[in-house]
Amino acid sequence: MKAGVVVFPGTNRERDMAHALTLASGQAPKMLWHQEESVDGLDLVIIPGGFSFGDYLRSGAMAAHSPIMTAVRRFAEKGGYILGVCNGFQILTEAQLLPGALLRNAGMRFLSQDCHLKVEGRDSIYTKGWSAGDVFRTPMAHGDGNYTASPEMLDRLEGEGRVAFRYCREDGHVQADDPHINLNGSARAIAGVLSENRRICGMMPHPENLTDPAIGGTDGLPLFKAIVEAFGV
Amino acid sequence: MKVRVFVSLKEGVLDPQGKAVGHALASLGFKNVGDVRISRVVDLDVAAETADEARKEGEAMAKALLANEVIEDFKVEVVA
Amino acid sequence: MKVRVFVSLKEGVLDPQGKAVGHALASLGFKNVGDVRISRVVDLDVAAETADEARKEGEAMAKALLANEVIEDFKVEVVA
Amino acid sequence: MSLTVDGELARSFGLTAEEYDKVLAIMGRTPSLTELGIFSVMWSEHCSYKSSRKHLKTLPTKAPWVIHGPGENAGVIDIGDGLAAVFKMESHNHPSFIEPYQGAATGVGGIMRDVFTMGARPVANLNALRFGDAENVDTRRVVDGVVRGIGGYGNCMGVPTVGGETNFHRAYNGNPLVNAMTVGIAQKDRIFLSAAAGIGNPVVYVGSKTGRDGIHGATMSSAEFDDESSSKRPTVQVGDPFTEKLLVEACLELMATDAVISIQDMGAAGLTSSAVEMASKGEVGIDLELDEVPQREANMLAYEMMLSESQERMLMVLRPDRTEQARKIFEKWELDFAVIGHLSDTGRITVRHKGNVEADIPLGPLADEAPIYDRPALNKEPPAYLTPPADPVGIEKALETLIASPDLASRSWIWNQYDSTVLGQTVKRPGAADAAIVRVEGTSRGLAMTTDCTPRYGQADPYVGGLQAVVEAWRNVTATGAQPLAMTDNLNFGSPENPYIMGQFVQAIKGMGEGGRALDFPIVSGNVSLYNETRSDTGLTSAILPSPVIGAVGVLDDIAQAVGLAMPEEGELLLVGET
Ligand SMILES: Nc1ncnc2c1ncn2[C@@H]1O[C@H](COP(=O)(O)OP(=O)(O)O)[C@@H](O)[C@H]1O
Repeated sequence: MKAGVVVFPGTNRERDMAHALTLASGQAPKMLWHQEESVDGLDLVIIPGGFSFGDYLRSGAMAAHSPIMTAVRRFAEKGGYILGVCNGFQILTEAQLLPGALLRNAGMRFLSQDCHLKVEGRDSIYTKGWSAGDVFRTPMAHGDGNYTASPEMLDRLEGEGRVAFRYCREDGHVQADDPHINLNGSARAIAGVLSENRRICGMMPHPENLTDPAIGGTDGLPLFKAIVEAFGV
Repeated sequence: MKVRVFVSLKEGVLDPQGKAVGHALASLGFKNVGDVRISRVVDLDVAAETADEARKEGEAMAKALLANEVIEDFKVEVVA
Repeated sequence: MKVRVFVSLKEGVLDPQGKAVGHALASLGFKNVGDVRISRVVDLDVAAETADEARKEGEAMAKALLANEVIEDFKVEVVA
Repeated sequence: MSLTVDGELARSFGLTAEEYDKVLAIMGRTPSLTELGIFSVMWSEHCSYKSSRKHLKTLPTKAPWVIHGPGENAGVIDIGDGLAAVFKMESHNHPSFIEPYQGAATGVGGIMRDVFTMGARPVANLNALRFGDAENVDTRRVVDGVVRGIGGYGNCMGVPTVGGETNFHRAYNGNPLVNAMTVGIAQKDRIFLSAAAGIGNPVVYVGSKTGRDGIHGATMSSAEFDDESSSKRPTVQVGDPFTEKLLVEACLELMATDAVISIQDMGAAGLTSSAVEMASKGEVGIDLELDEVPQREANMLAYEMMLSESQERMLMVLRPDRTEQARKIFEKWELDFAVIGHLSDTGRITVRHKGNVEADIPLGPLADEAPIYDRPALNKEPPAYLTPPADPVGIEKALETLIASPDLASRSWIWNQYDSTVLGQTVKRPGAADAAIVRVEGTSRGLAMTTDCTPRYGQADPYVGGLQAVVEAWRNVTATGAQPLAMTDNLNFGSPENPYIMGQFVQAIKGMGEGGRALDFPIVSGNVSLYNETRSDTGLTSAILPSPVIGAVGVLDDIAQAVGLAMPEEGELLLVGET
């Protein structure tokens, strides 16, 4: 598998992502500086977390216009696989490679804690390490994770099986209007979504931070294992 | 010239900040306050010959970066 | 009544947001842009009898919460 | 600004009459405004440690594993595998009361610069917070802003905030404590120091532009608060964590080359203290050309530029043949880079602006004749031990009261706002163990770290307060299974001009020294924050409780062996030690 991790000024979870990929595949990904103009030859492009350009205007807005995003858009048009986590998810929505937007958390505070996700999306390399309905634990760390989209778009996402992950209780119970379960107030408790062709995935929490038995557990590892399996080591 | 781009959430999009501020005002004892909405104003110095040119530049910048049209509307004014 | 509170950074106070947006606009090819400053507008529905009353309420809210007078200035307008 | 330089102006800059006389003697003439500004900040309590230096010297600072003790930007200890841990704690108490968000944020930014200035990548942040009475309305404002500010800066930098402590007491109404600690990791043979060297070498300014931020912050942090200070408010410094993130990456990239001879961050008293310190330590002179300084505002005076506390700036001396290479690195990170002067052999600092010499001061006397005070210290009789209450309220009620106390309540509301997992090395997050544990990347070893202080012990007996903070920190590190190695400290006290407070200070240091020596636990860096007092409308001053905060670092050889607080499913509960 040839994976590339995009680094913008202000990106700060690129090492975490590289670490998770290395654990899953035995191979370190390529780091891509935001001014590069091509992502050719890669199987998968990952946009990791952080505060690209400080997230000073809207999270992800400035990064979405970086030179590399032109290349990433071309890559997407050719059917390339792209995973955006946290700030990466925000960047993908700002670049309109994924629908919707991420607003300030409902409680107006940064949220750094473990949450539980229910796996829902069908037929994607990002979700097939689990079975539909599985629940896993993962850290989250964001200020703007409150997913929103028009009601029509939300219906469409659900109808097409493009909600990849939802916030839930440890036992799998989903309740969008419960701030203890749906911590950031996301519409329909959506934590991650897929593109129409299911090759682009964006999610807010950080499965990459729970992939190492020495660092708290491996609950997030299935995501990376499945990706590696899809492309071969 | 001074161009002001006014960016606000589209009607119907939930404004978590506005909501939180509304709550906070109520708990500070401001009981007469209803809806609260928060918007962003970007003031730019633009080197342009005419107001019209400045406005066009402002609109282009709003579309390109300053507003996210999925959730936001914008208005451009040439102030001076 | 509709009250609008306009909150901006005091002169001389660093505006990291404006600075970053200025950089980003330049690298998007907007070469005619000089200084960029970002401010906030809070729109409030206030139950008041007179415009004067509404303005007073707006000023009280700005002082109490909406503006941080150590680094920010504010202006209150009764819009309608 | 047309200010006449005289004793009165000197007084308003915080210099006493005797101190101003010394300035006149050194200069042999009336100093210029810029020169007076330089003397006043260099001789402020904050920069000169004039009340504390004599006592700090008594602390244990040596051990075979100590690479650099106090005196550098941060302490450096050997942690094996060719690596070093670099750490320090620093206060931002006064700014955090005036503007809690920015005060705390810039405090975190400042301490991180102290650590990466030495060539270390910051891997963990901690803090120690003291707020006023939890029932006090203003406490809410301060807690909210401080917590947001710490998170806002650290989260954006991508440095996990892994631990800290928080207490409430009415003595901190109007004077909260915000002490921030950063721990970094560096190659032990690639540590960068501030002593300048090489006559003629370029002095280079990098980072953000200079504005009129926080002028006289250093003198203010050495003066007690009164109601006037709200009107005298200096422009508050606004933190820009995005720029600091670029700065750390650019500095570390540059430090991987051989371009840097010496480097110093611009903290309190900005350009003045960094230039003076680099030149004094290197025993060279320094010529500055202020026209070259990147400026954010128009028409700044030399005086303003020399005293500005704009954040996210560094000063370096580079090898002349590497300057262009360095410039390219900073351009890539879109940071300002300017040669603003050269080292000279004159032993003086000269400052030129718009064709005029605005300052010309001999560095020797500026440093050597800085005032040092042996202030009178008195001790109060320690109060008698409390007798247990005659009428116990009953165990259930007692337990309820304890659990409901703000000092014991869960701190998750605070640490859930701090990114504690970024970098992917956090083994024990806040709440998980007595000390936080972060893996040393690429190894199976971990660093254990904690901050501790119990001011009410110090209030009863300052000596015990100092001693207890040290042993508590030592115990917290030990309890995770790690070997405690060294400490940093942040000594927060009231006015040293009050003999009883000076007595608290002296006794607390004695206690800390005693603890450190007994445990082979040296202090390798630290910070002193005095004049933590508020004056009420009636003119009465009240000081905070004596608060000698300790930050400690230890090493754990195998993180798989780390011990946390979670109760295992089975097993026995043992109590060790006397009750
Ligand atoms: N200001 C803070 N920032 C980060 N973590 C904190 C803060 N205050 C407390 N904590 C964390 O909360 C937990 C409990 O704190 P505390 O009650 O002081 O613990 P202890 O008494 O064991 O030192 C610890 O893990 C500590 O690191």
